[in-house]
Amino acid sequence: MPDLTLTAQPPLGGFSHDFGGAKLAEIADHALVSIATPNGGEKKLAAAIKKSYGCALPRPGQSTLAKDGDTRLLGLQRDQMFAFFAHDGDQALAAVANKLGDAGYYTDQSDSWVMLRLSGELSWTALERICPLDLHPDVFAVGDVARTMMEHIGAVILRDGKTDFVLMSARSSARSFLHAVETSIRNIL
Amino acid sequence: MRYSAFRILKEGLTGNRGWTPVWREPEPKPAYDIVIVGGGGHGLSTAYYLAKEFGVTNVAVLEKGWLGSGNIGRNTTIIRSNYMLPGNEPFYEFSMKLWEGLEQDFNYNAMVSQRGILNLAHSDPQRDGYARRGNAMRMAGADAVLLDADGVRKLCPFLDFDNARFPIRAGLWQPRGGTVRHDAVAWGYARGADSRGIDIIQNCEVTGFQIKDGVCSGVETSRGTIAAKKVAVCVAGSSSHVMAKAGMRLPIESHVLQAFVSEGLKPVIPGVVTFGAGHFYVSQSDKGGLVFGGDIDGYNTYAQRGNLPVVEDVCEGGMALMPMIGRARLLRMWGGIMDMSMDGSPFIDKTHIDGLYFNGGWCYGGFKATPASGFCYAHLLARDEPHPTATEMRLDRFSRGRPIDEKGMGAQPNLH
Amino acid sequence: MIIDHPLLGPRDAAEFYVLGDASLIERPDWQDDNAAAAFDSYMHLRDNPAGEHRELWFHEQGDRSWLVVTRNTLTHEVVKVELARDVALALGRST
Amino acid sequence: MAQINRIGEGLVDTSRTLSFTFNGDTLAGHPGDTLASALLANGIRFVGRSFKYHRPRGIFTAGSEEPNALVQLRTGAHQEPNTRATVAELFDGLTATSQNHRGSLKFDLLAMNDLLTPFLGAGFYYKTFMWPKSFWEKVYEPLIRNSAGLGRLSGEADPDSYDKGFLHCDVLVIGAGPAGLAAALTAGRAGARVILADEDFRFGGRLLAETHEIDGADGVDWAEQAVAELAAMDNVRLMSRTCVHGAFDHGIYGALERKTDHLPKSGGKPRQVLWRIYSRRALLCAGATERSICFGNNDRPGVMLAGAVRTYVNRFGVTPGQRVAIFTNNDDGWRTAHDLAEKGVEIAAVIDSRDGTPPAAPHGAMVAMGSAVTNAAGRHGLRSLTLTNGQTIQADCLAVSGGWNPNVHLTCHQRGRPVWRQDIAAFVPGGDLPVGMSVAGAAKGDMTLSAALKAGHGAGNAAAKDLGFTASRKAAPKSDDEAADVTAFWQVRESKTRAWVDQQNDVTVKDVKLAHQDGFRAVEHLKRYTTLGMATDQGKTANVLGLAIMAELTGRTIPETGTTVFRPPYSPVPIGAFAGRSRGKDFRPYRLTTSHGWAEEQGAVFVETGMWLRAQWFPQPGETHWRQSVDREVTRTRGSVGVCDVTTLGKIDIQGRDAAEFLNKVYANGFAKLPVGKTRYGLMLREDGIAMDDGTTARLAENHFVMTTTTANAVSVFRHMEFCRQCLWPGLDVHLISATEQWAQFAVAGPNSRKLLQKLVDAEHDISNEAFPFMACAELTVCGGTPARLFRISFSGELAYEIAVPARYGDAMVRALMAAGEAFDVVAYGTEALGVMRIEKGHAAGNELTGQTTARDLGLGRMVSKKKDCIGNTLSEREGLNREDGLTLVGFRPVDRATELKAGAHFVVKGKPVTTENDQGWMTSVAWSPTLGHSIGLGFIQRGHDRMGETVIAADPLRGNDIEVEIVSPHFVDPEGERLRA
Repeated sequence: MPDLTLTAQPPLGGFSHDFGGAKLAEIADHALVSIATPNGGEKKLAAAIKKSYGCALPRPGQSTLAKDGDTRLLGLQRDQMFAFFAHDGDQALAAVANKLGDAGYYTDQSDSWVMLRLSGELSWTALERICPLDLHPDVFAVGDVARTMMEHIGAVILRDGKTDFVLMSARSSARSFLHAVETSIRNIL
Repeated sequence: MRYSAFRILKEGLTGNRGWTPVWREPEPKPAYDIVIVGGGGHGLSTAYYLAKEFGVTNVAVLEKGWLGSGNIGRNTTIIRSNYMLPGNEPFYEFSMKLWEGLEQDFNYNAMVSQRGILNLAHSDPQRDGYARRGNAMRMAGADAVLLDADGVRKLCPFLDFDNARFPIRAGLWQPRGGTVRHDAVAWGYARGADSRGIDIIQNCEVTGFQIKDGVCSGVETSRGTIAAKKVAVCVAGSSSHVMAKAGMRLPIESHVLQAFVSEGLKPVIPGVVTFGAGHFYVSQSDKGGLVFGGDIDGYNTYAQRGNLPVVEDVCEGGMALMPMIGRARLLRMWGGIMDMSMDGSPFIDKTHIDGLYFNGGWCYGGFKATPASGFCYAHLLARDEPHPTATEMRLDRFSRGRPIDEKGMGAQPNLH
Repeated sequence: MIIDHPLLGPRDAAEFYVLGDASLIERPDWQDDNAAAAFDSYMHLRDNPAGEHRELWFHEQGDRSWLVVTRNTLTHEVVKVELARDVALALGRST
Repeated sequence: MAQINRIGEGLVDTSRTLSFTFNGDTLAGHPGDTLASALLANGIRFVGRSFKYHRPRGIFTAGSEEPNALVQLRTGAHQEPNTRATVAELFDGLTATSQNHRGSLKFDLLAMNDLLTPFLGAGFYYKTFMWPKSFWEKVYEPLIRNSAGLGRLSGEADPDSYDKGFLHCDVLVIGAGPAGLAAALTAGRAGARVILADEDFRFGGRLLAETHEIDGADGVDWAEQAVAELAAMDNVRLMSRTCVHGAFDHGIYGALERKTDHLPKSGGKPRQVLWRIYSRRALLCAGATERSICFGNNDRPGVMLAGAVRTYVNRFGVTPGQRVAIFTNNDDGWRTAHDLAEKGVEIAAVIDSRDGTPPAAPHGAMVAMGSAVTNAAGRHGLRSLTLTNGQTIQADCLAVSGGWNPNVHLTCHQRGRPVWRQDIAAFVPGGDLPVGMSVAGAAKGDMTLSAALKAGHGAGNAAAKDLGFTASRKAAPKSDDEAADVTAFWQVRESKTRAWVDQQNDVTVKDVKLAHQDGFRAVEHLKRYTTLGMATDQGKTANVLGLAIMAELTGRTIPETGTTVFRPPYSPVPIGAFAGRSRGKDFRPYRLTTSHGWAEEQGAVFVETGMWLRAQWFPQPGETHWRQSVDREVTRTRGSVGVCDVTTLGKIDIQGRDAAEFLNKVYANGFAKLPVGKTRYGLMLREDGIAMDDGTTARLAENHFVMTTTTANAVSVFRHMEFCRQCLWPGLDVHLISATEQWAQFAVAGPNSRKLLQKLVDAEHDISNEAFPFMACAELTVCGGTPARLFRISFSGELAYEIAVPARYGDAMVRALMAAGEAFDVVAYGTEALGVMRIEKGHAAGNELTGQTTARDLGLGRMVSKKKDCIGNTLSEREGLNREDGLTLVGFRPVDRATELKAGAHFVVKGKPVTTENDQGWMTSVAWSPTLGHSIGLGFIQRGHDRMGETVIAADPLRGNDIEVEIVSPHFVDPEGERLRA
């Protein structure tokens, strides 16, 4: 009987490329866990988050950074947010649940998404070709997050640095999504 | 005046001085046997068949704008009878047969051009669906051919067979399908009705109905009250709006369907082709323009215009299907208001109000139905019983649980 | 078109899915004596006004919220955008 | 050939020479030239043929409104039909050929059409070609279609790529003429985010074509300075070669940027980019388009709009003729005379239709006031003119000005209507502009430069203020007020010969008269009957002429006559640009399962299932027909064990205190009492009572369920449940999130499936039949601690499970399953075998769930609980959905077992004719059953359940084989369901 231990594989095998002016790299070391707010449980959840993450509930379209400087809570819906944090292994859901207990409903989304980091001055010009949102630095500030559509693919875009964007899309369309972002960069170089 | 090659020769040689107007511009009379509300294709064909087939000529057609200003003047000119359900297919095949004799019948060349229509299938279930449909067509006396990928390639070698996201697996081909010069249909029917004594009154808007004790006895219009034994509404996109004046709510929403034409090109496309994995269908007019369209915009509207997402969606479908059209330029885009019904099928029926009749819910399929719609409506108006091919097109079919839902999308108009 | 989302601000209509008349929120009571008729008109009959129309839009490529958009069907002007859930609660819908 | 008409520098770079060819002749031009200016420089006037009469045509304008000078640009797959020579930028190696002639341009066989004019008047084809009936498709139409169209597509796939994009701004300025530049300057200085777009490759608009002065400087220099100042502002984006072509709802504009059309090769970059510009305010500064006057043979090559003549002389340093005459009804026409004289071009005459004292004429030029041109002679190029007084004038170019039409197009894209201004004899924007749009300059009817500058300056400031910016104090640029008086003059009545209204479509004054005679007097009827304004220029130079003449004929005023509807695009846009990247394999994204790479290694054949690619079957060496592979996959699965990736099924994670109650409402059957650790089959109805979707839902914990949907309906079911949650029962505590992508899920089916799984499921989890019976579910670990979910459900009818692991382990998991299965001769099976087994088992799938079938039709009527409220419950009771003779899903087998069933066949009682009246249902799905050794099918037929054993005809006229089939139970294999409980 062969050794059947299962080894994990990121959707794009850890893709990374510097195009000059724009760098594109897969994020493989982060977890994503959705936290739903039970009806009427907003206060309780807010308290639990303040206590364990030291930050406030994010409003939809914005994110808040935990005091650990790592975990980012992405406000995606009125009653749902994503916890985005560095994590290795299969215990992402537990990591959040242990902190927040029964204050919310949790679903591990780490494997649902392919995550790309797009950085560099050319990020905006490249995103112009696929992202319908107004990403002007004054309009889409650091910490802003949005769910939208790029080249027919549902996507989440987060600006987590001066010239840094995190782009996420469904894991199954990872290759098509990468192709769309890459093409946008190549077309403007 | 009878039209013919000889007539053209004669007029040509005598300075074309002999031509006379195609229709009169009469003043409305105070009363008619039948008043038809709506001077579009269906209204005019109804008038024409009332006179020609049922001998009813004391009829007025009231049009709020210019004759043929509705969807008859802004559609993509396709005729076909490739429906599936028994409530529909015999009706559309009846319409096809009327198209086939139409020009000689009303002595006007509407350029009925049966160059065929091809519906493409991109998966096995889709092919099975077309097989079911094709057989239903054949059983109703229509023509239908099921093609495999090679058969499609022979017919349309220019389609994308080798690099397609959704490869072409099969096609349902109706050789008798095709196109017709849309405006000419309105003009031909108008000419035929007018010459038989029917009054076509343009710039005459119906502002209300005269209804008392559940009986309709006429209409109020921008040009005065007109009495009528029967009032026959067929106003397509304005159906809800007009019938509301009679206090009726309809199983209909109004939506915009956009259509497009390219610059004139030497002939490249034989008949009508429809994409099965996206929203795109195309034919080429006798002037050389690619006439194409896709899906409705999806939101309720009475504005005869649409928006960019659908324009892009349609062109994406076009490029996916026939990448040779990339350098052809889109010349003009426009929109028509579709009376989208709850099951995607039309109504030709009496209402609960005596003397008030309704014809509508044609969605974006009204043009091909123009002859049969007029014929069956005329039949209903003249005989007070539905034409055998239109027995299912009733307003109460939803409460009875007998929808005619070709697409199986249920009671959501923007999905049909 | 642009839908001014009450939580997210202006978003292109292409991110949304349009269902239709907002009266679909007012689902009849299945135990009414005339439930059959009530459901029939609820499901099938529409005002389809030429003018202001309250309609349901789903932010499918966004925050997944259902919105009630009040929009003029003649001009496409968007007059008002509300969260459908709030509208439903205000109508007394609950469980 | 030398550039005999190149008389100066203009704004072209004569220090560099570009070589190009027209109809094979090699010619020279310079950077900054258009193809038209270069052709004129080389003395070429005759460049094309008209649509209907194939009349010789020249260059009529200097812009995108050009009706005549259309050419085929480039060659091979890059061949581009109907390109306006007047906007095509010259590049080295450009090749162009003329269009729409049979034989050479000079000797066009179809030119004979011109002689048949009396018989080919407006709408002649509606009156003939009807006899004999059969001749239309066979004879007449082929003839007509043969002469249809202008340019020709290559027939090959467009080799260039296109892109799209999104831009956002406070103020979009459309047009970079004097008004647009002034507007952009003020809006930009105020700090607004500005986009300035112009279709020309150089900013300046008419300033480039005129000899105006602004603020004491040369107009061209002023434009250059303005552009320099704008370029220096980082809140301003300058977009030349960009045509804003459509005004859509809520401030969204469509624009086409030409990226590489002016280069010999696109160099792998997108040829053009289609922009959607989101603006808060838009300033339309699109200028005006000159119009012609109708007189005899006014379509001759060499007859040109007066403003265009100035453009060629001033901007391109090219004179369109050696001896030029001017025919005008306004002061502007006289500028042409002066500018030409200035450059030393001989002026044959200035003919002005207006009476009274003439404006100052250039020295030595003959002047005729109150006169007009009645005829132009010179078949392939203008030679001479005849005036109303019979006088003949030699000239090789006639500059015509009938006045200017403001470019109101975009103001009308949302059904706005322009209004008539008698003082300038033109339509100007009406009151009902698109929201956020205002208009400045000639587009609004400000016909002098100073007025345009002032208006643009003001409009820019106003827009900025309106958006909360503080306007700069800087004063508006100044210039003199040039004379711009005009007196409407449409046609020269004295003309005996044909006078053209729409040049490209060959609509003459006679045709307008004929339309009037035939009763086509409404402006829309005029257009549709004569094709006036339906050419590639959308009648930019023709429409107003046509309706003015119709107004004269009907005795109505021009405003009473009205215009046709202006529609996007302002200038035609390639279909490829609207499609962008969405073509070929990139038409839509691919969704791949985590075992895709592994399946590729196995040589799997894939099939598109919605956006997904799924393994259809796995051919083995020696298998020559797909059936062999599928039969093997089925047989080995039923015989031992098979593995299939079922990840594509929708998975929805459902949590909340009221989750169970919620499911009870969205499913037709009961879910409230489903125990934790159990799975249940669920049937979902639409509110209209029709079956919508089915699947299984497992209860992982008291408040935690996971639902599976069909692959096809995953999205619509999620949307529907959010509707129920937010709109119908907002009080319920229930929360949904898609987990489709989170889990890689595999069906493990067959008598040995348990044994296989026991090798992978970690020892502490007991999955024996007792501990883990049919429909059980559990969260457990596999392969030494990897989290997993196990469901004991079966689609195949065998003892079967579905095992799910986090997607990152999907690839490893399928390999582990196959490795662990070796002992049992495990087989990987694809969607085909999956389908065969579900048909053998009688499970409904896509072909049965058509959105037209009820639970009753599917034989699941009993599942619809009448004891609770659930979606679809009430309307499912409608009479029509519960007919005695209603359809029911049953099985079918051929009476002659050797024959093959076909999906899509319709059922007819034996002996009855195959007609709609006798149609009793249809075959939905068929398969060859390796288990039974013959073809089997599922289908709907009236009263199916009562007709078991009856033989009917499966009629298939489409494929020409009607066969006898027997109605049987849909459960062909293991009807008692013993296997799946084993």
